[in-house]
Amino acid sequence: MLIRTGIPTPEQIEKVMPSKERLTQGPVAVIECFQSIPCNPCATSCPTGAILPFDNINDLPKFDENKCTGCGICVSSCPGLAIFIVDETYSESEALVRIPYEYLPVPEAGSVVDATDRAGQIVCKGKVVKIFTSKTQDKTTVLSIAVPKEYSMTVRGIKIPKKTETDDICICRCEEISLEELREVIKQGYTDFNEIKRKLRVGMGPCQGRTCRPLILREIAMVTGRPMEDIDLTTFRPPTKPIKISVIAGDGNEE
Amino acid sequence: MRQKNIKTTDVLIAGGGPAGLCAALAAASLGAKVVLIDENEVLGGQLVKQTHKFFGSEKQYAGTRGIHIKDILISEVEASSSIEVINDATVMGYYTEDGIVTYIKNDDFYKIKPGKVIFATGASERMLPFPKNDLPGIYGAGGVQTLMNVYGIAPGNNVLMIGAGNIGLIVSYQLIQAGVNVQAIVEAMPKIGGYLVHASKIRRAGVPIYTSHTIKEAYGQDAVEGAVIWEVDEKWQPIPGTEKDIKADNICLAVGLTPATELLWQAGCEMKYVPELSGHVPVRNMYLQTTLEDIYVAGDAAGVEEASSAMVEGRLAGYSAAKNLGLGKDRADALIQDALDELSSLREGEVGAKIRKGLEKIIV
Amino acid sequence: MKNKADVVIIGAGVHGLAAAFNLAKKGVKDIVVCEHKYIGYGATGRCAAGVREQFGLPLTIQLAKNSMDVTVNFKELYGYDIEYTPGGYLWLLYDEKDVDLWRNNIKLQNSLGVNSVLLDVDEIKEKYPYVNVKGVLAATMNPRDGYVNPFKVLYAYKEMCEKVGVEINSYTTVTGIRRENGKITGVETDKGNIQTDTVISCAGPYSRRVGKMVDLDLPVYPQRHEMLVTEPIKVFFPCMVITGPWYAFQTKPHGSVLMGITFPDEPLHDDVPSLQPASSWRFLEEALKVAVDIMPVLKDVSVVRQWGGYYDMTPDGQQIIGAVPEVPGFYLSCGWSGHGFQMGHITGRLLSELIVDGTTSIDISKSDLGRFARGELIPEPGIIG
Amino acid sequence: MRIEQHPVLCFERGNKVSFTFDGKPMEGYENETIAAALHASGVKILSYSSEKNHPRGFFCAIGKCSSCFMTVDGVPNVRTCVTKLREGMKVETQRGKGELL
Repeated sequence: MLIRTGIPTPEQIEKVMPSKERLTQGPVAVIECFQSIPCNPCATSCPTGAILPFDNINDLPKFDENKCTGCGICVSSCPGLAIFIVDETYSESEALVRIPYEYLPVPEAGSVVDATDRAGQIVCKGKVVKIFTSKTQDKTTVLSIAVPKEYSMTVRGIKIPKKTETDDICICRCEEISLEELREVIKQGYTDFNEIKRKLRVGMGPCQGRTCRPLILREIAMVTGRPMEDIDLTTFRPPTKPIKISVIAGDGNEE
Repeated sequence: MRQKNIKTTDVLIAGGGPAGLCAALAAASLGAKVVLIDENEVLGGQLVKQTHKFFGSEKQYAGTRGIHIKDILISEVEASSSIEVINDATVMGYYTEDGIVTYIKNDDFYKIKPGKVIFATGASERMLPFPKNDLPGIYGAGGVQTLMNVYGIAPGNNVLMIGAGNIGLIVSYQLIQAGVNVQAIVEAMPKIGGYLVHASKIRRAGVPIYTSHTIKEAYGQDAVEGAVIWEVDEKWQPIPGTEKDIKADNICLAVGLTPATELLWQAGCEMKYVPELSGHVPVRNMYLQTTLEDIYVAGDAAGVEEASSAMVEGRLAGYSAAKNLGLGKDRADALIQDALDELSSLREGEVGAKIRKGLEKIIV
Repeated sequence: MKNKADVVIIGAGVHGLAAAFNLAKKGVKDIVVCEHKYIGYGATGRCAAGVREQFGLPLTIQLAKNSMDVTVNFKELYGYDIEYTPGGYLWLLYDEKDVDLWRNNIKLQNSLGVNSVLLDVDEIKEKYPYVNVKGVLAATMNPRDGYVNPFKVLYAYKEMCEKVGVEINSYTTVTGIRRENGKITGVETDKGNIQTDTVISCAGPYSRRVGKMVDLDLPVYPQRHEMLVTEPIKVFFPCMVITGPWYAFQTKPHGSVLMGITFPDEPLHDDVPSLQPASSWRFLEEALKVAVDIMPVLKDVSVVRQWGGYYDMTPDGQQIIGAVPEVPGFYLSCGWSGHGFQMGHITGRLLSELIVDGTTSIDISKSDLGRFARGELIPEPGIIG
Repeated sequence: MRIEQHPVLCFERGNKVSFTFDGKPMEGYENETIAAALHASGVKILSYSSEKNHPRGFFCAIGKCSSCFMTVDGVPNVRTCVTKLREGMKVETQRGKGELL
């Protein structure tokens, strides 16, 4: 029971679920507010009148799904973070769930996160498609998460995978790239030394790869199974050591 | 400021360590005008830091301490009127399109056009990835040696040494000599890599050597305060439950060297990864001439080896470069043959097997 | 690798990938991109990363403006941050003739919706106090010009392409283009052949090579240009500062300073062995000499790297885009002569329109290959260097 | 932390030099690098990295990494492991990227 566990029951969810038909027509709000408390920003913020004006401030929201455009303004307006937008038309296999988010770190657009249910349990992976932030949202970030369609009514939160201790292992001292970050881009499919350099800036810093090059080479070999001999290094260019501009060009007052 | 004039010389040697010094002497002995550029104030490269007596034979100054071999070589170089030493200077670039080498010294930028170049640029230290490896107090062995043997400053009070190759063993010994407490030596391999006489010296001083152990993590707030080490199995997998906590305010990394070949890459020499030679090295003929005819290589830059063979390689490269400039026709071949013979005898034994295997892959 | 495709694109720089992505968006199904090295190996990955609208020809301005619209809105359009930093290009003018030329350019730019202005010396001093104004008469400035991270652009297109099913083959060298009765029938590569009737060459400095595969003598010649970069410092100048042949600007958010200089005596090549030429000591000396002259405060910064890349130069310094009547099915985007990176977005779109709809939303007929034979060159007065 | 006695080496330290570190007066010797002199006085943190704000100390000792960047006499990004100490130098911990203006 909600009052004991804090988790809405399936029956409660059932009551606020948009109709099947409405779900086929694009994004729509799902208002998971089940307790009468004196609060109405959802209704006052709704630009289309889909959330009907309250007669009494203690009312539960009344919702006209056909008026809802899925704009999402209510998501960041709801002080209880109880409103979500579900779009089951996002793609063949995926639905988009818009979730209010007030934690750090904010995930990066394009990153894959763990999608969680109303109990905070990880149920599947989700891809962060878009991040909405604006002044009017007053720091309530709204995340669009693409999840497998069958989880559109389950996923209500995310967890960013906790960085393991490999995050503390420094590979590139100049650009401060950890083993974790290196492994992440290799996992994304960037296995060419040059691509990794351009993704992470490893080897572009003042030491020009002196310390990180052998470590990265070893990591690429380990992950891809390619022998070290077959892995092309990035090019070596002058100067061999950082050189102050004034050493070559004076200080601008000469000549 | 940049200098307008472009200097010329017969042979330019980048790096004044054992290989570079010997290359300079050899080329000059055949009549070449030599310019030797070195990064440090005092020539000698790693010899400057080597307070122990050398192995090898008389020809490679066996029984003499590295720091004294350096003195001998420097005085010979200084006595030669055809060698110009430019110390405290850094070679910045090799520009293949016109064969010009740039260097800086005293905040001036110079250009030099040599007939032949010998890159005797040595090796750079490897890093080791482990959690918190960028804490202050975690230094490379080169840095520790510089602090200790050049400036007379102890790197810490309690040192944890990572690596039981020759460098790890020698630096540990030097630390003990300097009155620093070495807590332990940790080596991931099941065997001690360096000479066992060095290892025994250190064990006699009461320092434990943990083979098949690796560093799990370092810890400390603003600087290193210690590390946890653990045992690894034969597949390099750590064995949980074997952790040991070692307090140390300095962790010294002596996990190997890799040839310093930036200038050879820049020049466009053909390079190849040869694990037995510790990294990418230039493809060359037996006379140490690379795939670019005016460029030679010697010493650790050609593959990480001992200082004794670096000296002989330096001589070989010096004689070969001079010979190809048309110098010393009457003597060059005999001297080159001597150097080749010396190298083969140094590499003959058990410890030379790896080097021999590596050389087979790289010499064309 | 697919052995059959609707379109094969040669070159995975920004032009090749943008064309592939736009074609896919317009519904073309099988698109294959072949790149002889890795993505962005050529000019895109070595470029100065500037984007601007300040040009002197209506067509170039129009292309630049439309491309800039994509740059500015890239994140909203596609969800990728490409580090677009609108700091403006501050173009320092030292000569009355240049001031007159640019006054006219600005008029033209303004009439086409570009908000460039001419600054007098006092305004320069006030807004850019670290710039040495000795000898400067005026400067142009367009606030929308700026910096974009070329790697972020490349990888954004790569990932978008992959999402819409484009096949990108790295380390795949196109060795020939097959034709029957003059029409293209396929592409030969070192990894196998691909049947297709449509080929787009986005091969940058190697365009001439690709042209030869279909018996075209493309007047597109590789010319080396050089750059250097410093260690990062806290960002203090947001704009690209240009004196004509020399330019410098600071990357955001990273903070390193990029500089380049153009040598008029740098030779044009027929072909080059690789697209990563070495850079010269002369460049290092000359570029830095100007640097401390124009911005003395840079003297304490250290250079960490110099490198070279190739422009794909044409006789009038202008691009060749569009179809080639002599070779049905063969399309070009090349000869950008140094301002190609920023034009990738719009060219990709125009090529997709041309191939799918047969017509383009911007009239590009004047920048066709035929203009060289017709003698109708279109030199651009707003080229750097 | 200076080694006063050594069984093999003897150190010729030259003249004493005064300098300041973050405003505090310090002493070192001529011919010593800034980083070595600081190390001898027990200073291990030379800079803080710009992205992750990690403390950074002496590392490569040959001027080829970015670990020892400090601000010296107002100039940022000075490689203190290869820059010799001079009388009256003002040495400061560098936090993040150097500032020119």
